[in-house]
Amino acid sequence: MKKLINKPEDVVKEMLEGMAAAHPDLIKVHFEPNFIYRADAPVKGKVALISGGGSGHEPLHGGYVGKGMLDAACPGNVFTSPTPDQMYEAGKIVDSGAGILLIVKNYTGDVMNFDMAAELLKAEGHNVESVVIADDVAVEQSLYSAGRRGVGGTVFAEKIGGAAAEKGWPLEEVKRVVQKVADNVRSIGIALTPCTVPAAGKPTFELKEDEFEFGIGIHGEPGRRRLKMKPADEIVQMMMDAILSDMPLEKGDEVALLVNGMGGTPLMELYIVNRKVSQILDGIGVKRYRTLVGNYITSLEMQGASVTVLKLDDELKELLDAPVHTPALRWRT
Amino acid sequence: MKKLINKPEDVVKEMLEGMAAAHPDLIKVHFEPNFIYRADAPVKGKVALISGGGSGHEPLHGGYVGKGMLDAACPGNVFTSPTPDQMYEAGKIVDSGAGILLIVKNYTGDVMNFDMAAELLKAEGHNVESVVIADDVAVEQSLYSAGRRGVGGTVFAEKIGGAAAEKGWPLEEVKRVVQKVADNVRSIGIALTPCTVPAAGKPTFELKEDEFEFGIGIHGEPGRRRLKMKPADEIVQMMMDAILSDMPLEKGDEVALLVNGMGGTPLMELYIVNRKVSQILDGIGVKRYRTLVGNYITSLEMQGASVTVLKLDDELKELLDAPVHTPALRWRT
Amino acid sequence: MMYDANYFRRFIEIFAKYLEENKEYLTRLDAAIGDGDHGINMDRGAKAALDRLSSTNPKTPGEIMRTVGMALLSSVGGAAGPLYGTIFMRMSLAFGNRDKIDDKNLATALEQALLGIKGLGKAEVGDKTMVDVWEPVVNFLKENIENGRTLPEICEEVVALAEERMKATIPLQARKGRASYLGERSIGHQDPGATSSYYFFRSLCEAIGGR
Amino acid sequence: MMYDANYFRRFIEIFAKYLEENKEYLTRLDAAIGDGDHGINMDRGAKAALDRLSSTNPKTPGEIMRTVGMALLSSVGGAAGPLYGTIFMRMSLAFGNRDKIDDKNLATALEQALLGIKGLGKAEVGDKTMVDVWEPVVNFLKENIENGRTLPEICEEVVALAEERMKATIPLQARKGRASYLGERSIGHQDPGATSSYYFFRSLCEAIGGR
Ligand SMILES: Nc1ncnc2c1ncn2[C@@H]1O[C@H](COP(=O)(O)OP(=O)(O)O)[C@@H](O)[C@H]1O
Ligand SMILES: Nc1ncnc2c1ncn2[C@@H]1O[C@H](COP(=O)(O)OP(=O)(O)O)[C@@H](O)[C@H]1O
Ligand SMILES: [Mg+2]
Ligand SMILES: [Mg+2]
Ligand SMILES: [Mg+2]
Ligand SMILES: [Mg+2]
Repeated sequence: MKKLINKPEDVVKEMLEGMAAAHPDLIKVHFEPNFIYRADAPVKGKVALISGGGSGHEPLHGGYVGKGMLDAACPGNVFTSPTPDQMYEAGKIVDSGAGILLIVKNYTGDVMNFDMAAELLKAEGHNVESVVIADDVAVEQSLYSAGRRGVGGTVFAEKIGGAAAEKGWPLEEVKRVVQKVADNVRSIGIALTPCTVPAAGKPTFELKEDEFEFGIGIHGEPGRRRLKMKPADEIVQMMMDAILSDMPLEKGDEVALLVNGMGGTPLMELYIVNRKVSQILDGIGVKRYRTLVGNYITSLEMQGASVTVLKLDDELKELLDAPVHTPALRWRT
Repeated sequence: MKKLINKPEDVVKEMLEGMAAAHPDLIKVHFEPNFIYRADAPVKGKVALISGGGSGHEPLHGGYVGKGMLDAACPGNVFTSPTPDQMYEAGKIVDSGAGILLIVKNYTGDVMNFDMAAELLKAEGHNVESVVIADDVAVEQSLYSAGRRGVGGTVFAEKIGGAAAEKGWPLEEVKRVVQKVADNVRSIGIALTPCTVPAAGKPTFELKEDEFEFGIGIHGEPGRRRLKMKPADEIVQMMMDAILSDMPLEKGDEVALLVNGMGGTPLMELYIVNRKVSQILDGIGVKRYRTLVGNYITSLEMQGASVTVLKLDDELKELLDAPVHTPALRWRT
Repeated sequence: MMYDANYFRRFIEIFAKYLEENKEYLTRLDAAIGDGDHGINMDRGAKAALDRLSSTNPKTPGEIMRTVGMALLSSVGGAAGPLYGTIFMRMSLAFGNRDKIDDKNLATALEQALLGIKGLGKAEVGDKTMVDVWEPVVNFLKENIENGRTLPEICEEVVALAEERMKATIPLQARKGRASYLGERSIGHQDPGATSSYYFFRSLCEAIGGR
Repeated sequence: MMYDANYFRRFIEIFAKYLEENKEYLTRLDAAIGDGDHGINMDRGAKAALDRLSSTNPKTPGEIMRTVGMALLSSVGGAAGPLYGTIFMRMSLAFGNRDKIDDKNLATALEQALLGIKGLGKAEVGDKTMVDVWEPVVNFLKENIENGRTLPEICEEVVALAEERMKATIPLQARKGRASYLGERSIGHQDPGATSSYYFFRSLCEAIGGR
């Protein structure tokens, strides 16, 4: 394991210090328990959005704290859900009285830790709601599992929910629109290489030179299937087949696209992926309303990519386009 | 070599197609010769900025085409300077009559190819000037070499020059301010892993598990020295020593920082680097006016980082902060 | 039999030692079908618990369990954090402020802990989770203690049963937790949480020897 | 001796063949002290030149050289693109629209090409670049041809000299081009551009055999 780090046990703390140093105008960082919050929190009259999860997925979630997106992000240890005290303390700081929406990626650990935090906050009189994101179509038999994982769709959920909250919508309305994103978004990921959790020091799995993993999550875990390496276009076709067979899109529908790198993939390759994704959608007459290409939700230095498709309506389009100003996402401001 | 590509010989073309599909509102792509140009080019009365270089450094340069930055970017093959016909054809399309500024990274090949293009354009009556960026302090004896390489400073040169051009400054003035950036910017890079040019299929060098390269450029080439692996803080201290000993900054000076990933480095590690960079600058009383952390100028999937420090004055600050809207850099618009 | 605060401290110390010694083993098990952090998380949690115990020095069994539970809740994270946190919190509640715990109290407390895990995680026996160890072991303890036997008398059987149930997770396909995402690929691997649960019961039993 | 269009076509074909065969070798040399693309670039360029020759079918030696030069300029890129492009463009200019080229014309054209490389790249002998092959070889050709010898007569000596000067780049420290960034680490490696230049002169000589 070769990494630009000091001690494995310090990576999260030192990353947070580095973030605080880079973005003092946008965010503040609280230590023990760890969370990142809007520099201007609490924002009067605004529903507070809190998300979080294991570290190692940067820029998710800390990079999305700021105007028009999250009010706080709670980073756990690398690939490990945060603990309830993080969300609890963050909630106390960012709730302006308009209530808190927790955006939770669907992992047993995340759900349990966020639920516990919600109980603690409710016990102190905070109005708390949650939406669970479960967009990973790689998890086929979701009845016989912990349900689908939350992956790339989370980025859209945070962006769109953040825009709704920024407009001053009440908690139920913000929750409704985030749930709408959750219901209309699908993702799938693949990996060419594994990644190494600093504290573990070894990759979570091994892959031969001519193999790739199909249907991975974002925690360096093996995917659903290990397959022989193929040209990008064939891999993308498999990915899009998995998404489109789960999400019947019709000619004329509009979508937002996220062609996401897992952390170690050159942007060149992501654009090559986007080329084929776009060709496939164009082929079935689906309109690409907006496309993001880059590292938005990652697995440390893993080489691989995921594709997320969000079906849009006018409400979602307007909220997606609304101003946002965070360390990792910024437009119209 | 495992990459999300189709045929190695098609990577640049397919990347460009993927970029065109992702950003139709911002850029257009011309094939044979290949270049990316502003969707609204030529912009009346505005000096046209053209840059370019080998591919594999994405988002540089194509990701910086748009309002407030470049008018055209000419991508060569992977790590290979573009050919004169690319800049020549791009120049003919983007010059509105206010002249062309070529921003050239200092590599023998880039300089020669851009010079040839300049000759061709001048012969047709275009007003053409160039600024060469040579900010890499790893190249110590620049008298006995091809001079310093152009690396991270190029991002600031393109941003600031683009802002000046967008304001309608005349060619000499845009050139002057880009030259000012070139004179006041320093960079240094390190690599933990090599990278693989698709057409070569093999990494350009090999590194042991406990080694890193100090003083690399951006072409997957070996650096000045191969050293035993160290904690991030020690590596960053060496990097900052190299920069600061070349660039005497005084207490109270203000700088823009770029903590850049080489393509395969997790954002977490870049923030850990930024933590130490910031501590060192704070320690000598230098003010960090603005910090960019992320993949801005890369070497395919290489793991490593570079640090760029630009000394600012009021003019540079204003231009740095001016609105920009490109695929990879966007603010205040 | 009565178990005082010292017994429960020893239990925690032994559990922490097992988790430290088997940090890599548990992590390797989790890497195969999960995300490779179970050993790291549990070891970090156990160390936080020991720290908290030595800095706050709780006096009763119930306080000890609460201290450990809070420490685990705020340091383990992941699925195991809330699950183990709940185990200790539930046991603390069941112990109340008694100075000494008898076998019946202990059986009740463990039963409460099992209910806590199942309430939180919704897993059933056969889902390839820690419940696969907890449910049979707690049932065995409860039955035997109701029939008048004491923990020291049945210790060997408890450890053997825990080990057997731990190994019995190997051929199962996971239906809960992260391993369930692997579908059939989760078959053939031992569940990490079932394994740390085996160390839990083994530590509970070994702590008796140190009396 | 007179060299017609066929001779120059053959020269290009042989040069292209060497570049194709030694694509990996040249790339490996460039990976050691540069960026590992010289073989790939030159091979791509040579193929573009052959394509352009067969599609436009130029008739005179000068047109052939111009066609090749333009093809290299717009397909090779890097440092080698302008350098080799200039070589062929300068030779084309020196040939003018003659149907046949004599030894004196050839020597003059190569001298012009050398001046072109040096003007563009500012490298001197000893800087570990293609100039290390070009300057001694062109001087040798010029002198001998002025003394009345012909290319076929001195061919073996030309190839041997080119090879010797190519190898003589090994112990040098690069002072121009990408390899110069390596400082002392460039010592001990053969310069890729000097190596492709050796194939240039070897092809020029071998083309005679095919007359
Ligand atoms: N729903 C659940 N009910 C009971 N135990 C569970 C459940 N989900 C996961 N577990 C246990 O948690 C263990 C994994 O813990 P850990 O690796 O620390 O958490 P994570 O999966 O969040 O990384 C599994 O081996 C399993 O025994
Ligand atoms: N200034 C120069 N003058 C002459 N030859 C040069 C000069 N710079 C580089 N070269 C030659 O170019 C070769 C490298 O070519 P190539 O690898 O194709 O270009 P690049 O360095 O741009 O990748 C070197 O081996 C050297 O012989
Ligand atoms: Mg985990
Ligand atoms: Mg090159
Ligand atoms: Mg785990
Ligand atoms: Mg080269």
